[in-house]
Amino acid sequence: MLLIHCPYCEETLPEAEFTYAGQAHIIRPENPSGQTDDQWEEFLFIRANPKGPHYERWRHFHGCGRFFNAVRDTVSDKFLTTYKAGAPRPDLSTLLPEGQK
Amino acid sequence: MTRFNAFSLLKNALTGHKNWTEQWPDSQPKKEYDVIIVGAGGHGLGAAYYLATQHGITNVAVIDKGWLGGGNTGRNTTIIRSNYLYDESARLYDHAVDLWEGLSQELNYNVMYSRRGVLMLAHNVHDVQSFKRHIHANRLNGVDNRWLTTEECKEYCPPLNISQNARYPVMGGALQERAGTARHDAVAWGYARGAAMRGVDIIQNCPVTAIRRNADGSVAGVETAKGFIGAKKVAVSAAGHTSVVMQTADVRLPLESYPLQALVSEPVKPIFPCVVMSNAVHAYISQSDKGELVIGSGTDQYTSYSQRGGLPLIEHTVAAITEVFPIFNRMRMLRKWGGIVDVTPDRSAILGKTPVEGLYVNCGWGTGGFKATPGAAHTFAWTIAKNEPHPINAPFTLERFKTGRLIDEAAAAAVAH
Amino acid sequence: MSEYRVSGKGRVDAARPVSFSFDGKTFSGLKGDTVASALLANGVHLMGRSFKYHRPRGAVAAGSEEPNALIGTRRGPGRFEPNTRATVQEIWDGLQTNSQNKYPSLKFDVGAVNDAAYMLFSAGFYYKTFMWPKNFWHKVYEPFIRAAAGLGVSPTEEDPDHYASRYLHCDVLIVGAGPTGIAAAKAAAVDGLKVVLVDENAEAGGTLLSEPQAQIGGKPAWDWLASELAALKDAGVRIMTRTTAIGYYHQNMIGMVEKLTDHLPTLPKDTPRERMWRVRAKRVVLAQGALEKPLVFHGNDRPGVMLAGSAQTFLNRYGVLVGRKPIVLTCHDSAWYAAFDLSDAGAKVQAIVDTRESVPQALLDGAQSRGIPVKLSHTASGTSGRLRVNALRVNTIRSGHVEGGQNIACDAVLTSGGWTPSLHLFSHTQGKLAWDDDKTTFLPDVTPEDCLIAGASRGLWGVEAALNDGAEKGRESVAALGKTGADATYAVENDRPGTGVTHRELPTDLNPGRAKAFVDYQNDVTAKDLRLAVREGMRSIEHVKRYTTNGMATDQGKMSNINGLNIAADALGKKQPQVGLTTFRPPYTPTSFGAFCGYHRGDHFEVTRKTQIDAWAEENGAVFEPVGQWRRAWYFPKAGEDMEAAVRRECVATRKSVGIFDASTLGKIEVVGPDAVEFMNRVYTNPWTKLAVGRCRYGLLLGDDGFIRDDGVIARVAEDRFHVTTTTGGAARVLNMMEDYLQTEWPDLNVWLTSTSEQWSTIALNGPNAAKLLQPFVKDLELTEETFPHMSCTELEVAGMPARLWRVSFTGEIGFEVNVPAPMGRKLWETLWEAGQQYGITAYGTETMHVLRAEKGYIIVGQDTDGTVTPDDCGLGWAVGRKKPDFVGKRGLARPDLVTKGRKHLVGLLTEDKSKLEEGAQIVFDPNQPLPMTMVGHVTSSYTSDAVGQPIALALVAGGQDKMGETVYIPMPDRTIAAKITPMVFVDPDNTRLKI
Amino acid sequence: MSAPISQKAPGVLAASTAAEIALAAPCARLSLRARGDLAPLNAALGLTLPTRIGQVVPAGERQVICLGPDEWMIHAPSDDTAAIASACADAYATLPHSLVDVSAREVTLTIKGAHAAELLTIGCARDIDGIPVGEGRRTFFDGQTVILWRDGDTAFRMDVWNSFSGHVFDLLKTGCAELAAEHA
Repeated sequence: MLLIHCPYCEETLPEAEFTYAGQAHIIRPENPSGQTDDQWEEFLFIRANPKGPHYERWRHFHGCGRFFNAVRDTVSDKFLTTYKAGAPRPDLSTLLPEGQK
Repeated sequence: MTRFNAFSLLKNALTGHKNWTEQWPDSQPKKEYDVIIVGAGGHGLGAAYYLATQHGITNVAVIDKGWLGGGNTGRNTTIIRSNYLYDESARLYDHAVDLWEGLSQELNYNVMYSRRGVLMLAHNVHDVQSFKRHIHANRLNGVDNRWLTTEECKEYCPPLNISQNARYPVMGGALQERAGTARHDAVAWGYARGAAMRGVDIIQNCPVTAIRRNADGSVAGVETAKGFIGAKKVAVSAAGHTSVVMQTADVRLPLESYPLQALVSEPVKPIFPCVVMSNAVHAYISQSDKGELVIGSGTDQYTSYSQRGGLPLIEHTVAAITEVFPIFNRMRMLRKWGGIVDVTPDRSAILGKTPVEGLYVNCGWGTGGFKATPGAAHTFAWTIAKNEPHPINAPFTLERFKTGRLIDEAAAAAVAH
Repeated sequence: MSEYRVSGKGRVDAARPVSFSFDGKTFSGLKGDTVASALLANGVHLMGRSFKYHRPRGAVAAGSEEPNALIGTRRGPGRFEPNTRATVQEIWDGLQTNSQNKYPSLKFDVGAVNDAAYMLFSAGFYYKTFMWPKNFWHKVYEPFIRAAAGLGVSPTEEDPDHYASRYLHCDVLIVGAGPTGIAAAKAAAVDGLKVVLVDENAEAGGTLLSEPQAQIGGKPAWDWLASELAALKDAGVRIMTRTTAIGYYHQNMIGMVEKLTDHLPTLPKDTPRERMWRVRAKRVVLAQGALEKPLVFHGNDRPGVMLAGSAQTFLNRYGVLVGRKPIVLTCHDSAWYAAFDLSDAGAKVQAIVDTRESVPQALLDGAQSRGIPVKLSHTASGTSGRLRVNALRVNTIRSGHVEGGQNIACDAVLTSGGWTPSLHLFSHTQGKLAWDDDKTTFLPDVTPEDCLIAGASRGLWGVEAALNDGAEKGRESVAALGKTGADATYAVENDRPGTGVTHRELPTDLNPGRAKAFVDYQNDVTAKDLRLAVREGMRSIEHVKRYTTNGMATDQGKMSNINGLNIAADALGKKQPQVGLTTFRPPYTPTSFGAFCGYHRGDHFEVTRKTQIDAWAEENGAVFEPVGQWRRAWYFPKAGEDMEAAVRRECVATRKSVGIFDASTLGKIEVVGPDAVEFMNRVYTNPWTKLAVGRCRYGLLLGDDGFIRDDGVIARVAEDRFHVTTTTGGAARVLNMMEDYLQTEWPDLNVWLTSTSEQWSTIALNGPNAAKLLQPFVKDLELTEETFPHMSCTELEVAGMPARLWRVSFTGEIGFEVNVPAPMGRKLWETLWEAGQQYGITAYGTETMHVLRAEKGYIIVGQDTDGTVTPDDCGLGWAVGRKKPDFVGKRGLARPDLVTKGRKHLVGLLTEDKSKLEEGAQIVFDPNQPLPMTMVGHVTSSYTSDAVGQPIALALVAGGQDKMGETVYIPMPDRTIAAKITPMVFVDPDNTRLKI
Repeated sequence: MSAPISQKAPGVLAASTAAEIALAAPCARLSLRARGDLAPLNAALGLTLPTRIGQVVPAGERQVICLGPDEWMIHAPSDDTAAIASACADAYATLPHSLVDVSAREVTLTIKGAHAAELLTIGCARDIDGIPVGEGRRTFFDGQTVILWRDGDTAFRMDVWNSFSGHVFDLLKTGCAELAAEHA
């Protein structure tokens, strides 16, 4: 069971309180009807699925109820950081320990 | 290579087994191949085998980052069935079962396909409606699957608890008698031996770092830990790692990789005659020929390549098993392990050509990969050889996610109301 | 006192005899004995049979790594487990045990014929045969193989015990309470840190229990142990024995299983059998010690052949001599000490056979002073004896050459191949291992977790080294927490740090191709099998393991992995690390399913949600159905009624007069805020701006893929307040989806969502008399067409209770839904029930609700739709506000395949022969086509309908809406049924019945 | 079939030497949601809404806990509901917000006794010691969302939705007996 830091509660808590919500920073277009089929497929289905740092969303479901973002290494499952929804996407180079950049 | 049979076994037994030869050589890469298959699991090795036997293409290499059969092939719960709802799925999986039934003889390698029957339990009215829908569709598709009453379920699988006071009472089940299990390692080894016999190179411990493309965009070959290897065609069959490999060819897929866990109990004398699946409680169980109860769990909620699942999921799975089979509560778990499954939005595979000329992909099997092995490999080989879809794999295109023409087995199992 | 029990030795209680049974025979042991030590005290070595060859086997070890001595254990009805380790199970008065995998008896087992044919059953033999004739595999071979496999037999009764689980958070967790762990705990026990020390054994102490001769800081080991443990307890350290750390999970979560009752003669009340501890530790120290390696030689599995260290444990911890005339066979110093201890305890040690040319002088002196013959540069090439070893064949090694052997009589052979660090939990952390050439073993390298590994588990031998390393690692752990650990250095006298060499198979003068030199005892894997696997092209240890099953027995390779690796590496001519080590997988030792289930069995497997009216339904004979987490009243049979009869009665009564239905499980969401209407416009397909306060509207929810997700009636309670209802199963999902869009996509909207699903009990009244029944309970509101038309809502008092009253209908009859604060639900229900008697009010369940809505053509999301259905597909196009710039699903609806011709449409079906269709039945246009048929749809709902006068059905049919009146066919196993496509509404298409 | 917890009379439901579980008397429970300058609501409620998640502010017979960045739960005497509602309604114009009466949605179980905190560890994944006395948290108990108030070292309150309360109570009751046996 993972340990997750909720950026709203400012506590590090067991995964049991959280639900995973998929890849982060996929913005729903302002005007979906203006999207091509390709663009809409991209929005709905295409995912990075990286082996390594992954920008993803979690919800503190049993806690404050907030959706927030995280960067987690999908190989070690360790969180590099978590941050509030709407906050800018952090630069990986500031997160990775030396040698892994 | 020695042919396997009772006689050769006896002969070797008398000579201290000194004369068995290796089942496949540990090949080093050539400069170029007609076809390179990335991923030496059952699907990749099988595709190589059928390229050689069905299409006469033997200048083939199967390349793996680790040991052959070390991925999901060797990590799954070996359930084989074909009673899927949609015509497309039913055809593909039933084609696989047809091949499963003759595979030991075909490969001269006993993969122990065990036609012991797969029973899917219905625990609520919605399950009943959904399973009957499957059964009728299967019947009209010529696919074996029939309804059992609660009592018939108990008769077919005596350890089952059919008390109607159970939290999840058994309201009946769908039985595919033709379905069953097989020895997973033997499938990889048998295909490897069969392919190697026909000249296919199996290159292990050689990670593919990138797919290289020509100026015109078509496939040129693969970059590997052992250098560049040229190929006219590259076929990726890398399960959980497919996204990573395809990314290097600028092909982005509707895939996510999740950790999936499974476990076995200590071995006991035969007590469990068939395979039972209970989707409502998320439990899958059979008993191996060695005597272990083989139990499948669900995926963790988050994507991961760690091959390491959490404890809560295992706790739930075991609780689910003892809910349906209370007599196993004092049995002991011997070991549990994890795999990585690549999942598509409609829970059906992607099997065929890609936007890149000469690049083919076989992925997105989720938890259904093992049962499809011979069928997927056989039709994939066709597509690689002829550069066109096989009638059976034609619907499993990448385009469907654009048009919305999904093969949504997950949705068909539908949401409770 | 039996001839093998040494008085004054061991930690067992000589004053407390305990009697138990083994294979029906009663034996006597002492309190503190395990089944193995007690049997050995009675001179019994034969305890089991092996998996494949059914060879007679005795205990090789004294702990949880035991591969051979597996027994069935029973405590009366329902309390039986197979494959229990005799070396772990503590005895108690009345314990029943039995041997396994033998027929008819342990002494004479017909299965042993396999042993004669062992050359046939070589590694992977079954991959090479049993293929002809084809159908024989299923009918003959496999049943034979299966029957032969397995060890014990499965339990067959329900388990009467209960199990528990807890979460535990601590600063430092130390796994293993040997000298290393104890020293680590002592160092860490500072500044009120929460320190937990666990050990799988019945008592803490580890090696110290087997090495009483050691003097720590001048104190005898056992005195030191007692005082240290007391001190630790005083310091607040939580010491947990009989507790196994089974697995190391993400971010320092360790699963531990505590055994609470298996050692007790009587079961205490309210005490679980086992408890799963889910521990979250800030730092972890792994001090699991090391495991002794068996030697690999012909006949090394004969009962009486066991590990020297284990013999030492049986003597010092249990006061049992494993033999009176033991012989020692070793390549490591440690076995010499075992010889000395046994000799000092009165055994006549026949010889110490050591493969090494020279050993430390101290050992030679020790042997000489005890008159033990020493044979250096010697090996062993076999054993004899049928059910118990009676001789060891010993050979001289001269310049690498093995000379003809001599048999030395003995009643036990104590072997040592050196020691292997326990790296199991370390490996669970995905920690890396490093190969150590001198020690020819893997040692821990780096781990991603906040974890240290100490003592013998990182290759340090001897008590002193263990203590000092433990202390250091304890200090390091608390230093990482910003604390200073207690300082301590330990000096130990009579310590026994040893060295040795490593062998693969022992050198022999016999044909190795014929040798039965076992590596994995339980699975009967021999050195020959491993070499064969390599010969056949298995180059990785993973392949060798899977091909031979080496290391896959219930000891999980504790006895066999390293020997197997050394032999495979030799066969491949590679270094061990190039061949690799098979990963250790949880659990550390086999763990009962019950411990994983914890409290989640029976009624508590999963929560069962019940409404406030559920109890009334139960008292009134309702039959229930599970719907998601809820249980709902399905139907209310009267005496003698089956489901069909009950449902028909409920339907007729409702359409004729009035029916009452518990709709409380519907999801409810209060949407509040200035932007409430804008939010509703974006989420639901319908337009909401024009919906007046006090009015309701049917709402349809899609996913952004354009497919139907949920639906429900929605009331506008105020300008900026909506009362949304969802399906029962959809409640949580829909709220989560709404929060997702609101928080992630539209954070600018001033609107909030609150779940009120359980704030309200919802009672539905339907039928021509519904208004008449309800009117007396609602003052100041006239229930007329004018004052309170269909799809109205208001807040008022109903029967004196604050309520939200809706005029809605899911039946096609005049309908009301009364929402009152949940706990008042039953009172209102009973009030209406009372008053309804004059109208013959009828309580109905979900099945009747389904029939009535189907007759009226209302869909059920999840039954008539399946996640691939669009609004147009099921005739709900009218509910889509196409003029809205956007709503969830609008773009998805425009995807090519969702606008293509010939999609499946939801339509009505009436069978020509008036038979009732089966839900899920498939539909074809041409009934005479061959298999596989082209299916054009399926029956989603089907019911007997008195209102219609014949069974009705809803079905998805390709192009159905353009095929009204046409005939389709439903091929069933016995016959093909013809049905006519009709509109979905079967009853009262012009809604006259909805009018008061 | 026993009646749902919400229909039982307030008082002790289960007790052992380890801990005691009681049903608290019904009270007003109001879910308050708002963003921005909270002054108007503070004035309306006659208290200062806490802004750190988990913080509890008592004010006379009223008690507010902060559950999220824009979410509070107000507990008050049952007859106080109307007063709170109208006071907030007056503030609505200046500070739009959401006030929803959920008094009937859940019940409150009080958990007291020497081993109360330990009892909670059978279902709470989080570290109970991480909740200071006088604060609370919305958290997880055996799969269900609950609000856990810590009134003292060995005194807690747990708010549970009606339909989950039976399940949660049965588990607590089992733990109660288990702990008593363990510490006997």
